[in-house]
Amino acid sequence: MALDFEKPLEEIESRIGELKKLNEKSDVDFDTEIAALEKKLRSTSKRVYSKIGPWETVQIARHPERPLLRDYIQGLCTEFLELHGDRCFGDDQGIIGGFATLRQHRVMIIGHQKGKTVEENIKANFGMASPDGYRKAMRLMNLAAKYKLPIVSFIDTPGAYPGLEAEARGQAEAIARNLTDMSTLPVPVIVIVTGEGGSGGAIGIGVGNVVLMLSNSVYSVISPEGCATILWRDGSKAPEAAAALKITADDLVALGIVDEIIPEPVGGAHRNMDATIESVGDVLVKHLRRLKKMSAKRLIDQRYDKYSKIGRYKKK
Amino acid sequence: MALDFEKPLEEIESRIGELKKLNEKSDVDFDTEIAALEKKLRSTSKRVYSKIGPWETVQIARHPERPLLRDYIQGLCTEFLELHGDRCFGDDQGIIGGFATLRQHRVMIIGHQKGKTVEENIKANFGMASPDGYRKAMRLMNLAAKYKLPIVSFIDTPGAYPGLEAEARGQAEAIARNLTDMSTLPVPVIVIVTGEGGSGGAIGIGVGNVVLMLSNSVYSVISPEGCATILWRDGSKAPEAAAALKITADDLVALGIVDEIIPEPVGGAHRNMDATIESVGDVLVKHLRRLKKMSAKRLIDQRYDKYSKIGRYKKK
Amino acid sequence: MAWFRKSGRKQLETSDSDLWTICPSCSAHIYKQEWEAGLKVCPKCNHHARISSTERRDLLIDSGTWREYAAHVTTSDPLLFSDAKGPYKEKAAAAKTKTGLKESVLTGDGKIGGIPVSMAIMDFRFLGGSLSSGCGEKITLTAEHAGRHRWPFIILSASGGARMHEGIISLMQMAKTCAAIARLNDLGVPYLSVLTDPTTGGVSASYAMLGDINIAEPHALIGFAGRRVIEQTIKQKLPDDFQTAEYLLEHGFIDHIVNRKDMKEFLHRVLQYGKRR
Amino acid sequence: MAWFRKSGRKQLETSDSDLWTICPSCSAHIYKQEWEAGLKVCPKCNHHARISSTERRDLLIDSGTWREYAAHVTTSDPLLFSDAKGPYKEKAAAAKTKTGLKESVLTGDGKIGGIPVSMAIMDFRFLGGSLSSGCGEKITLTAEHAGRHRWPFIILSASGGARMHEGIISLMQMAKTCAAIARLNDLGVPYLSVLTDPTTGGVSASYAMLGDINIAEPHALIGFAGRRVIEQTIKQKLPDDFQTAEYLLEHGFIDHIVNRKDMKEFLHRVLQYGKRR
Ligand SMILES: [Zn+2]
Ligand SMILES: [Zn+2]
Repeated sequence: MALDFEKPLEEIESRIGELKKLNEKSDVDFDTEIAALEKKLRSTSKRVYSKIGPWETVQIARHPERPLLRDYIQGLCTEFLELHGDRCFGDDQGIIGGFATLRQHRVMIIGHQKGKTVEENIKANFGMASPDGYRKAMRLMNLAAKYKLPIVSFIDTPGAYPGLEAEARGQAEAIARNLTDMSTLPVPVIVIVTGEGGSGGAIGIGVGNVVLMLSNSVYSVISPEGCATILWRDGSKAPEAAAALKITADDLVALGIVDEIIPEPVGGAHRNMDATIESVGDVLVKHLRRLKKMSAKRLIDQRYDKYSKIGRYKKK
Repeated sequence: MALDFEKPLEEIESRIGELKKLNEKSDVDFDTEIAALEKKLRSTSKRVYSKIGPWETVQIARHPERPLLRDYIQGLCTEFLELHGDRCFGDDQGIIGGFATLRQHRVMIIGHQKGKTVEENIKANFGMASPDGYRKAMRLMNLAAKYKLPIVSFIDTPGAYPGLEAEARGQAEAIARNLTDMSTLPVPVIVIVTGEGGSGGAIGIGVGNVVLMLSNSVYSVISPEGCATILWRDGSKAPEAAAALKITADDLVALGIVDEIIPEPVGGAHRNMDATIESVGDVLVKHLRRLKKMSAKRLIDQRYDKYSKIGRYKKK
Repeated sequence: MAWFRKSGRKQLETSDSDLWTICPSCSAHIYKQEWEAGLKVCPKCNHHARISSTERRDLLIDSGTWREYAAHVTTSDPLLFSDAKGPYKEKAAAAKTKTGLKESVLTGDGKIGGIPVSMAIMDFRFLGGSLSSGCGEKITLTAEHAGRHRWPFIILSASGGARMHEGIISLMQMAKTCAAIARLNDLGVPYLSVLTDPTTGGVSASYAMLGDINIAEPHALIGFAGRRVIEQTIKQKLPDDFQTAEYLLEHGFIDHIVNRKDMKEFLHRVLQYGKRR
Repeated sequence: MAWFRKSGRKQLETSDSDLWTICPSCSAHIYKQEWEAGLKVCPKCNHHARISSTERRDLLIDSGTWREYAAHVTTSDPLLFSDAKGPYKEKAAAAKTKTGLKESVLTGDGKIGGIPVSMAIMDFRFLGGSLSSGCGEKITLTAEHAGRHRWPFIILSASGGARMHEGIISLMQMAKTCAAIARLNDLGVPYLSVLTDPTTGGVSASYAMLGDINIAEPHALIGFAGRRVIEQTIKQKLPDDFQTAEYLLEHGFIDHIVNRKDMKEFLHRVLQYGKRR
């Protein structure tokens, strides 16, 4: 699936594909033409992707073929032992979690689960978690604390699920509780935004010692569409809102929210999933190694300081 | 309302009542007859109540006019500030709780709530609590721990509510969690069985440093009716089961479960509510004074020892 | 009491006469004098109208004991944000001029019936009581201040949620303030939350929901997601009492609904139980 | 493996021939040899039949590493209880003779794939696996033993609930065992709960529900109140899957449903994550 701004690339790609097919079937040799087109593809790619704006980044971050939590788990973990239930009401599928062995490191992984098929998406509510999901996540994080396991939290959600039942069972309370309890976890917490970091639904599992972002992911207080509807009174002004909200990885590093950007292949993570996952693994392991050396007290203090510095007011 | 075995007393009482009415209306003086009957009432009372068995005690413990939690609160507390909600699902009325000032002592009171009217009983599910009730109780006990307030837990329940919803939302988990978390509370916990101590529904808020019982209350692993149905295959053998199960206050002191019995007026607590409530207050204050002097660590250790001793196996 | 004299100016804007106030809930006509004397609570339907942070302070804090804290903190513009109506900076400046406030929360300490407390009072007039970097900073600094002194901390919330003009920085204030609350819990310092109309979005999903005791004013709107968003998502009409204080009480998230006139006494009663022992 | 040879005797009682076993769930006729080789799990419907504590031990514990603990503890008769069928003492004696066990739980320590663990395995054959003073004592002593050695503690439950013949003493075992589990939590010692068919009443409402991880065998009956009691109370028919392992998984109380043949490997995998660091 090509995004709007990727149309020029798609055209070149389809012509290369046609020529390759011809190459096989006919006697005529199109190798020169193919080589030329491939060169053109590279230069056009560079041009197209070098000037993509925040709104295009949003499109990439939401790309249906973008790697999801289960892709990262499959690519990075020799073992994933999923754990279920909030011990109170249910087993939400908007957030999943469990023990994992990530390149030799035993960790607790939690994260939003989106789907690739309609069926998967309905089961996981399109990655929009319910209170049971946030409570399950906190249960698993408390278990990680008991077992002294580092926590890796994968964020990829449009937001917490806005439903009647979710409100009735305390969406607000569940997120608030997590923000509070995550702040005093005595183990390393690594947060990585891999796609959409949607508002309270994201931060609800997003309080970490270190916050990482994939280069084409976004993290925002409100969706660009929602912001445009409210502040521009026109949902179609989402691109303007996306720019104004400063939601890209670069912006967030500049604002002191994100500690490190994990570069994606040209065109986005979905164009080379294996390479993306490898990069994520490398960066996670680097931080795991570093954070595992820190005492519980230092981890808690460092995490507190990290957040108390955000928005620290300096007298002008 | 007179219980079956109280019928002889009821007859004498009603004749005294009639004579008193006549005394007012007519010129004839029945004072001598009344005095004689009152003497007879006293001796018959003594005789009737001195030989009541466990099954009669069950009747008294369940007497609809027996003082309930709210009577104790009203009689003993200059203030009761009810608190609501389990912060998760609801605000069960089978268990209530809140801050209370009990004869100058600031405490957290929790307890089963039965009703006196049909309406009240439906609201409180006849004192049968749901998981939300047990979770609310634990929330309040944790709050008491934060505020360093002693906890007084009033037990009076036929048992935890056996319903579809209650099972679905984790009746078993909620009780188990309370048993675990109550065992490490860093504040004094005083448990008092005022009526029926019904099985898991009772112990679910019943782990204390000291366990008290009113003299006509009962505390049992299963209702006599339930036990008779299973072991005698005949529910009408409840009196036999009641005796075999050793559920009276005297039995429980002998078994090392209960620390002190609070005597009730002749005929049961409902025959002199004020006196009963005063006695309860005196005993609670005595233990509050004693336990408030103990450190958190001593309270936790003493509570652990108390329960680990129950059923301690001695080599024969 | 000072507070209802001060607020006279505001009434002129919302009332259609100099004599009467129209209740925004039941449309009853109330003598302005009665309305003010009744603390802007409708005597007919018990609607609790929104009031300012200074009005709330004067209602709750013993006269003469208030000391503002972190008063120097004002709005920032970390994104250099601009929308269809212009720069956020100008919007913030206008809000300051209009309200005389520097941020959406008033912070300080004082006494409630003689008991020292720290307090943060959100003000819906200032950009909808939105949670911003300045607001989060003031609340965090005041919570830390309360922790150092072991004073109970009370937040009165009134907010539409995070201030989107400050983007991710405002979202992060949820984590920042909750971490400060966690420290109070570890210290055993009481923290009480009072939820007033409205308490929604990121404020409901952070400190407002986390009181040792959560107290709400009657009929206050309290919820995470907006009513319209939910109706669009689930394609159903929501019940009338949805997201009211009464609904939240029933669902286990609120300890008590307290009338405005009784709030000071209620807080004072609760504070007795949180006294250091 | 020793365990299915030992259990041959029991099969003679439940099977209607020497060659076949009839699945108690789907009534399929299974070759006895296949039934035993399949660990008493029906190859047609995956029904997991009840097995004894020694069978479970032999399935899970590395051969030659088991050491029984608290083996001296046997039944007590604190109430001098007697019912329609006679004294509890005689009933307990008969259970001992019939099963060769001294109580409803087998306790000890051993290794799982080389990892030392403490373990308590309930045995439904012994008075319905009921929780008694002896059972609670054995579990508590073994939990304390595990705590001293920092060995992970695993309980396999199979119980109809508290043993009413021991009255209040058996009820109190719920509090006693849970307090022991709380101490393991404070020490950071892993505690895993395996719920097998059936785990109900006071056992479900104490240690069985409190594992760091709760694991169940397929289709196991797990619940607090009895099905009939609930139906009488709510005057409704209950859904078919009510109180099954699958139902509890869906409602958030079980982490994993694991087939008997995979249980040892699964426990071993989990134990890797609870290793002392
Ligand atoms: Zn009105
Ligand atoms: Zn079968």
